[in-house]
Amino acid sequence: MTEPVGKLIEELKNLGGKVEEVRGREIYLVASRDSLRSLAKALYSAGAYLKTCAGVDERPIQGVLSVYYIFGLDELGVDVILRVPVTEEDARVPTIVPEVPAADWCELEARDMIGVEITGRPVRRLVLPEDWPEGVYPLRKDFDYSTRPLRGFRSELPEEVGVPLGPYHPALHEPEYFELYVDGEKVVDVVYRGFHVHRGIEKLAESPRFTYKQVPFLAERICGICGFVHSSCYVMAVEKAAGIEVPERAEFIRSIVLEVERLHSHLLWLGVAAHLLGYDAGFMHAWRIREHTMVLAEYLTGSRKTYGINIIGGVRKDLNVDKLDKTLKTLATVREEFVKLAEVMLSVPQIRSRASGTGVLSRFEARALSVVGPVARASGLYRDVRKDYPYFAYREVSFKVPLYTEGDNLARLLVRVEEVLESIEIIKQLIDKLPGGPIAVESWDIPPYRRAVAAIEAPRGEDVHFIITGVGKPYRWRVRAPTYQNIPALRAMLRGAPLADAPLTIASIDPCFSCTDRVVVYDLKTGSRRTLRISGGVPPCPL
Amino acid sequence: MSLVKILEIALKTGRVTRRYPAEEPLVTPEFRGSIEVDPSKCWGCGACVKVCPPNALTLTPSGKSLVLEYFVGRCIFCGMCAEVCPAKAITVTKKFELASANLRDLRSRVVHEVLRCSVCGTPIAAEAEVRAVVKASPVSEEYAVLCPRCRKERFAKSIGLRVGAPGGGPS
Amino acid sequence: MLHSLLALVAFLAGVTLAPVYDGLERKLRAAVHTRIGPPILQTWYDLVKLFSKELVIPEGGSWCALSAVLELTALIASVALLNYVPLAVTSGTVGAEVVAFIALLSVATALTIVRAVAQNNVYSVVGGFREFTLALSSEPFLVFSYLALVAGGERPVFKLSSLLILAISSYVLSSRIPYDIAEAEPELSAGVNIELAGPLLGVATMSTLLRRFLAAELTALALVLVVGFESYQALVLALALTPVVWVAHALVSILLGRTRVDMGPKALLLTLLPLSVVTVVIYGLGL
Amino acid sequence: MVDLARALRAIKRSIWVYHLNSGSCNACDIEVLDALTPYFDVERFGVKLVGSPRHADVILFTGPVTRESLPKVVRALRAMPRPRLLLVLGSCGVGGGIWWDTYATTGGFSKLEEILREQGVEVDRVVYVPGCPVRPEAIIYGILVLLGLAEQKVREVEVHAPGG
Repeated sequence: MTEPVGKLIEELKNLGGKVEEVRGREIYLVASRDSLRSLAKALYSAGAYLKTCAGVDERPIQGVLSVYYIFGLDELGVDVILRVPVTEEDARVPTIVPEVPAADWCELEARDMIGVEITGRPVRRLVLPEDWPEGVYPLRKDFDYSTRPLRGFRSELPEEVGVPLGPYHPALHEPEYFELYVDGEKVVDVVYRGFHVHRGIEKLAESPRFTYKQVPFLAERICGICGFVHSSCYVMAVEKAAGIEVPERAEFIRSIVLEVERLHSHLLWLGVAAHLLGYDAGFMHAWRIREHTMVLAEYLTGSRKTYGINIIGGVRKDLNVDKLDKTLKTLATVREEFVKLAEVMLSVPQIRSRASGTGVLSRFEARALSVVGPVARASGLYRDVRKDYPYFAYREVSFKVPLYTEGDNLARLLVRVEEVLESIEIIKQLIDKLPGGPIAVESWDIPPYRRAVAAIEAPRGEDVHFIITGVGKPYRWRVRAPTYQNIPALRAMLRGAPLADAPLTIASIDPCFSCTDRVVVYDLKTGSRRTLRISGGVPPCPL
Repeated sequence: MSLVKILEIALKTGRVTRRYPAEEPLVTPEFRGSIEVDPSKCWGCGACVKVCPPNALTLTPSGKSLVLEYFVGRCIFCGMCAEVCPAKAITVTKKFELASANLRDLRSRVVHEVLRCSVCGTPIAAEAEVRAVVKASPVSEEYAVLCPRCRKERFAKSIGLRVGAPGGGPS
Repeated sequence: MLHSLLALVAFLAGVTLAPVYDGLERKLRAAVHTRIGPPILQTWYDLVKLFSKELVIPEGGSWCALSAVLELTALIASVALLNYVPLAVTSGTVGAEVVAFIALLSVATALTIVRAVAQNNVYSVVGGFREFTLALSSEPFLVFSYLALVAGGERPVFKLSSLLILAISSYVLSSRIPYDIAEAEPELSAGVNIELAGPLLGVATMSTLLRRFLAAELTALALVLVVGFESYQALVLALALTPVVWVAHALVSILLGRTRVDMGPKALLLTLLPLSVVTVVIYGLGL
Repeated sequence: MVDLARALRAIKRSIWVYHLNSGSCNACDIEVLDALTPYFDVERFGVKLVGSPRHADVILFTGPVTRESLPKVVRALRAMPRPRLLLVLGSCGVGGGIWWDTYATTGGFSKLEEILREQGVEVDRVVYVPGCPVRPEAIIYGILVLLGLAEQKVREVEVHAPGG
């Protein structure tokens, strides 16, 4: 434990935190709800950012409901996890939003899912559908995962969704929407509504249907674009919790596939961004180049998407000379073609003029909102899990983290363009250094009630998985996808900006799948409601 | 004026479209398509059913038989079933042309005869599984056709122990 | 009589060929995208399908249907008139045909906006508004340059600069990228067409195609007139040049992205207004 | 009454599709988009992605129908003119997918079909396309099967394991 970390822990102890456990780079503290806010404040002023919070029903093991707050201190490379236990009868915790704005969503989610009331802030339902019955909390252990409470079928949409098309957009997208409040042509506020993609994944993983072995396949389906990130993050969390040593070769293979996934994802985004700006040639060419990476992914893993090669303790598919050869060839092609395309795209006048100076997120706001990934890096925040908390084989490679300070849509675009090139270099280095040996451990044992936090740099930013191990399956598995962290930043980007920039700005955070979404526009002056269909925008890597 | 370069790129690249279905699809040798269960090899043991994440494979008793059903409509094409199958009865094919106008055609079944305990008649397992067990291990046929309870009883008797009351099962 | 017959033949060719030219455009776009693209007749297939569908009157009711049909009628009439003008009108005069042509074109634009607003859908209303701003910033210049070319007499520099204005403003008339903002698919779904289905959508599609045909033929005709051809020589040449101009328009649209509703009209005004002033000065100088 | 054969003939050369996502993971959705791009280019069959269900001849349906999306899905389907032709894509849509029995989903298209019937929204023809995700060629093949331009290859199979 380094000195600054020790000092911080001392300070936290003085504020009422009790050290429960120190495991590797994770420090677990338990705190009462009275000391929560001062602890959160101290952590935030020490440079921490909130990775996520999670409600856990710990009644069967400790007789309490707990809320976990996971703080990352990226400069020190450690995580501080605060646990606040409350009794079922008096299930209340104070909000930490005034100290830590990034806690907005996860507090509401904990309220929805395990029924802990959050005091001191306005609350609303976030994740569960509006017709979900009161007092039924899916993540409580006494709730059966397959219960489908009677449906008060709403054949009509709520009034504000006045357009008959429902929240659906032309170019692919998920059914989500934002509400934009405008004063004339200026955006005043933004509220995200939706979670149409809530499929009950966290609950399903702890249901009788699943075992540790099967969850990677479930994790991969959290998101069809960055699924491998999720399965990697899950296995990493379990391996960390159980102390399983993964063979080096497996770590390299995982890293290679993660970067291949980043390539496909960034190329996909660039294509969609071009399409949103009416430049379809850019879309077609970006996706043509992307197709090389899709074919490569299938050749390496057996599937174009949802690769299905992650297992606890390693991977299922080895790489041979042919595959490595094909990978290098594909990378050369992609690199050559991508450089040319990027030059062309950036010379299209409409792309330049509509991306620069729009959707600005300042460095200060970026930090306050704990944004991650290209969104953070475009706002001058040097934050990349691959550097801050090196995992798998990323210690073995050198690469540049693109950093821009403008914080506008163009900066986010340029970050991604550079990352494509960096990813290609990373894969080349990994192949160069690929060690021999087995690709998975022979057998493993996972003791129950161990905890671990794992983080991986997804194409959209930091993906966090928190696990409490159980018997044969996770006791609690919390997933925080990067978009979950970035969507609230849209408020800062859109507020005060012209309405016309909203589509691109929403797409610029690469919300899981950038596609079009609907926006409900409230005119505060006249009180009237308009509905605008805009492009870009969609949900957090859905849960 | 580098935006005109897109024409240069297009000219150099030509047309990349695969004329599927007239031409071969863009499938690599590693692709995992739907699975096939070889009924002559399948034991009906259910190892695949236990590992299948979406429950696309199910093993259900139906009358005198045990039915292994594969519903490709829910399959996630992970291939774990083929990996765990002790009889190597499952192969992962490259088939992806699975479109169907009804759900019925997406189901395939292997029907196993159920072996009943030769003493009390309780269903034990699929006949094929029992045969495989007999073949693989030195369990005598005499024991293999008994349910666990009767097997225990007979074993106890054979080594001269009395279990439970005379004529009754173990308590 | 002969003139009218010739104009009629030209008009029929135009109406039949517009969807084919569109097919050509789609094929060209596909080629730039490195893909095969649809058959050349694809747009005809689309239209035939749309007209074979059941007639559904959209939410906006008969107003919407009526304006869509009237808009197409106005456009058909203007195509016919456009072909008639070089035959009937002697150079240097503005006849009733010219005035009628201009009036019909403006009526068609107005009807698009009526149709958009009548659909009673937010997206189509926004699309209609966008159409309006675009029309405001380009159509006056189209009229100005067209009149200048028809009635400008022997002033080569003046004609050339009018041709430039006409080329730009007729491109805007074709509602292609970057100026397709009224029906921008990713932003407004289908904007002004959102509630239309079946035959009415076919009518609206045909209107768009005829606008594109007009835009191409206008430019081609202007080019021919500037070079010095007259009467049916001019007409035949212009008709032959139309697909060339159409393809040129297509190419421009393939290379560019979509403008923003507040940027596009402004940029247009900033280009066309000074250009028109210069043109008037040139006229004054007698060049 | 809808004359299905006639309707299918009418759209043989011009198939306008609308993509409807009922809470899928995006993998099928990006494959739908991918089918438009150079390597697969569904436009060569006259397939065009449209922005409104009113313009659609066929709906490409993805996702397990989450509880939250259900009313909106019903509404979008209702906006589609008859005949309603659907291509249900991916293991979520076809069989509910890996989350077929959770509290937050409805369990795929077969359950949705019941609800649609209750709501008086009739569907004229459905073709199911399994895949996780459906690859672009599978989507193309599905469209051809829907239009009757390709033979369905899968059949229900029931084989008895050889007896001892």
